[in-house]
Amino acid sequence: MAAKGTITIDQELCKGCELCITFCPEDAIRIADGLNARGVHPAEYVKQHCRACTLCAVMCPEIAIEVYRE
Amino acid sequence: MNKRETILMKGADAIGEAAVRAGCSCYFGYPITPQNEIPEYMSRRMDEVGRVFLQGESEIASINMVLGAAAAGVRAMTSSSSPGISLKQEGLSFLAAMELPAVIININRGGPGLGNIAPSQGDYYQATRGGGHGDYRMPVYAPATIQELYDFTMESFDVADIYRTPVMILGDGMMGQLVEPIIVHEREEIDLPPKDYILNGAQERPSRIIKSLILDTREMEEHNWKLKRKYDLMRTLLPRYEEFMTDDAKLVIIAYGTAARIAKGAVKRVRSNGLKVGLFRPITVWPFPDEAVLSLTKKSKVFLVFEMSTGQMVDDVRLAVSGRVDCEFYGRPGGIIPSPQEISRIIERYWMQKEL
Amino acid sequence: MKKIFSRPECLKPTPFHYCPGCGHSILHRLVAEVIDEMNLRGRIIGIPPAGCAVLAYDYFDIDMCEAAHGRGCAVATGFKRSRPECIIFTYQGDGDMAAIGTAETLHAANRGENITSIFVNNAVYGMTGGQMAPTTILGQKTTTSPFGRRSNVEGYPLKITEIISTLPGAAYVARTSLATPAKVMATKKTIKKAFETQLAGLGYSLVEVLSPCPTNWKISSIESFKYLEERLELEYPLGVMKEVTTEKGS
Amino acid sequence: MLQKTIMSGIGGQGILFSGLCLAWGAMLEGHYVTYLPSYGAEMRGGVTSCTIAISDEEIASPVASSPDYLVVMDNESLRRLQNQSASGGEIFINTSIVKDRPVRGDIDLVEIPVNDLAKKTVGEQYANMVMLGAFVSKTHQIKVSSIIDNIEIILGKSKMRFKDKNIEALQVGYDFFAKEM
Repeated sequence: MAAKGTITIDQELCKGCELCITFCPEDAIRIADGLNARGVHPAEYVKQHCRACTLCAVMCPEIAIEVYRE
Repeated sequence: MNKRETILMKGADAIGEAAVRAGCSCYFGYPITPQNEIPEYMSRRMDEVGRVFLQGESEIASINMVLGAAAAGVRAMTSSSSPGISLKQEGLSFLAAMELPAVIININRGGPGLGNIAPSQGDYYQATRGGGHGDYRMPVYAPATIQELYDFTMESFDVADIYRTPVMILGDGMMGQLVEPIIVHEREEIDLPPKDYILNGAQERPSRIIKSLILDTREMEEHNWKLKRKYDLMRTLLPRYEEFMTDDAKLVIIAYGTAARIAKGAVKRVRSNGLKVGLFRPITVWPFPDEAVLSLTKKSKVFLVFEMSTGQMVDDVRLAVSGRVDCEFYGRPGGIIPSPQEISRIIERYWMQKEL
Repeated sequence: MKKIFSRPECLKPTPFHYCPGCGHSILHRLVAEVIDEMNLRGRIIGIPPAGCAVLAYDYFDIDMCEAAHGRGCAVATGFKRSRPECIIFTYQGDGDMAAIGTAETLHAANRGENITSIFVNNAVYGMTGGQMAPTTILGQKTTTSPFGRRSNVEGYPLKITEIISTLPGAAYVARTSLATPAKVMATKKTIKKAFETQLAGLGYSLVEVLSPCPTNWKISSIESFKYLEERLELEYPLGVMKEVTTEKGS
Repeated sequence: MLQKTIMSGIGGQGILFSGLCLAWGAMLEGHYVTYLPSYGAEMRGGVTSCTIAISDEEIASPVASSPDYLVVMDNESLRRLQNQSASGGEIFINTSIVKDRPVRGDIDLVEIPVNDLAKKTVGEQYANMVMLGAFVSKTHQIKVSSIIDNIEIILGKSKMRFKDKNIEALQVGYDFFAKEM
C-alpha cells in the first residue's frame, strides 16, 4: 500500500510553469482558475490523490511545494 | 647612514622584501619585462616564510586571485608592467567597487601597445584617473629611490587596509632594475580598522556578500557618493611631496619618480651657476599635492614640468595653478632617460626666455 | 503528518527572479540542500557568475563573493589559497565558464586547484537575451545565430567537461541534467560528490549541469524539458567523465 | 665627485658580479652608489653590462651616457661602447680576448690580460675578479680591502665556498699594477 501524503502549494511563489503537473504520477495537481498576484494561474493541489512521492517538489523551480507524509 | 644596517638591494627585490615584511600573505602575478625579478623574488621568499606565491595564467587571472584573497581577508599583492596593468584594469575597478584592499605594482615601460621595455612615465593617466571603468580613484605612490620603493610598498599595505582600496606603486623600468643602498626595516605596527567584511564561512554570524552589482540607480548613486567621500578623505590626508631648494626659487621644476631624480641633478647644476631654481616632487601622484603646488605660486613665477612622457602630470599641475603662473613642459617619451645636463640646458633656456 | 520536503535552510525566503521553468532555481535548491546536509554553511564560500545567476547571493544564505565575468575560478583560487579550510565553489554559466573564462577555468583545473565549479549549461546566453553561447548546439537558433548555428560560420559547440576531464589536476568531472526528477536527484548526488572531493583535498571538481532555458529557447517549460532530454543530452552525454580517489603526490 | 663606470662582457664572464662588488665596496666606504644592470632585450646576443655610479652626494641619474671608466671583457663590448666613453676617460681592456683597439685618441687605454693572469694563478673562471682588482688598484675609486674585508656579505651564504678564490683573484689583479708601478 503506497504511502499517503499531502502537499501544500504557495500559490504566490508559483509562476505557472506546470512542471509539477507534468511530473505528478497521480494527476494530483492542476492549474487553478484564479490568478495570483503575479498574474499567473498557479498550480493547485487536487485533494486526496497524493502518495508523497515528492516528484512535484523536486521539479518545482520556485520551492513553492512542501510535501507531508502520514 | 649606519653602514652596518645598510645593504645593496635591487628595486624589484626591495618591493618583494617590503611586501613580505608588511605581512603580504599572497602574491599572484604573471611575468612581463621589466618586472620579472619581482615574481622571481617572491617565488623564493614566500616559500621561505610559508606563504602563497602563485604564477597566474594571465594578468587578468592574477588580479582576480588577489581579489579573492583580499575578500578572504588577507594581504595580497600583484605586480606587472604597463601592458599587463592594462589587463588588470577590470580587476582594479572591481576591487575599488567592492572596497577591497590590495597592492598593485606597476613598473612602467614604454608604450602605447607593446611598446618597449625601457623606463617610461606614460602610465600616469591610467594610474591617476582610475584606469578601469567607473567612477573611482586609487592612491598612487611614485618612489624615486630604492629606499622609497621599499618604504612605500610597505606603507601601501596599511593605506590599502585603512581605506579599503587598491593602492598602486608607480615605478618605472629603471626603478625595478636599479640597485641602491637601503635600510631594510620592519613594519611599524599601527592600529588598523577591523576587517569586518571578510568572507570565511558564515559560522555563527549572518552570511556576508561582497559584490559590486548595484542595479538600483539610487543605491548605485549612494555607493558612488560614499566612495567619493572616501576619496575626499584621502585627498585631505594622503598627499605627499618633496620640495628641494624652492624657498627662493624663481623657477620650479616639477617631476616625479625617476624624472625627479634627474631634475634634482639638473637643479644642483644650474644652482652652481647662480640660477635660483628649485624642485617640487609629488610623492603621491594621486591624490595630487595640488595645494602645495598652488602655494608655490606665491614664490615662483615659472613652473617647468618634466616627464618621461609627452605630458600627463602637467595637466594636474595646470589644474592646481589655475593659470596663476606660466606652466611649461618638457618631455622625453618612449623609454628615453635624459641626463641631468640635458635638463639643466632646458632650465637655462627657459630662464633666458622668461627673463628671470 | 511529517514534513518531508521543504525549503533548505541556507536558502533565504526570497522568491527567485528567474523565469518560469528555469533550471537555475532547481539547481540553487540542490546546492543549498547539499550544503545543509553536509553541514557546510559555516565554512563555504560561493562565487556567482556574471549572467542570469549573478544575483545568486540574494538567495543563498552563505558567504558569497561576486566575480567579474569569467573570473570565478581565479577568484576562487585566491580564496582557497588563503583559506584552505574553507570550501569554495564557483557557480558559472556557459558564457562565463566556456567563453570568457576558459583560461581561468582550464588553468585552475590543471593546477588541481582544490575548488568546485558548478557549470550550468543551457546552450544560450540568458541574461543578455538569448544570444549564442559557446555551447549552443549545431542548428540551434539564437538571437545572434538566427539561421541556426553553422559549423562553418559559428564553429562547433565547446565541450568544456570533456576537455577538463583530460587534465591531470581535475579530480572529479561529471555531467548531469535536470530533465527529469530522477536526473535532478542524481545531480544533487553529483554535487555532493564534488564537495566531498574538495573536502578530501583531491583536486579540482566540476559538475556540468544541462539546464533548460524556456524563455530563450522560446518554447514552453514542458517542451524545454523535453528538448533538454532529447536534444541537449544527445550533444552532451551524461555521466562521470573522471573520478580520482587518491591524492596525488607532487 | 661623481664617477661613472660601465662594465661589459659576455654573459657568463661574471662582469655583473664584479660591478656589484664595486658597488658594495663603495657603499661600505660610505659613498653614495647606484648599480644599474642592462636587462631584457639589451641582454640578448650575449653582451651584458652594468653601470656603477659612485659619488659623495645623491646620485641623480644612474645612467651613464658618457662613462668616466669603461671596462670591456670582449670584442663586442668594445665595439658597442667605445664611442660612449667620456673624452679623457679610461678604457680597461681584457687583452686576453679583445684584439681590437679603440680608434679614438682622446681616451686612455689600460690593457690587462686578465684571462691569462687568471689562468696562471687562481683559475680562468675568476678573470672577472682579476679585472676588478686591477680596476680598483688603477682608479683608486675604492680600497680593495673594502671588498675583501666584506666579501662574505657580498657573496652571501650560497656562494660562500668561492670566497677564498675571489679574494685571491682580486689580489692577483690588484698586484698587476702594484708590481708595474
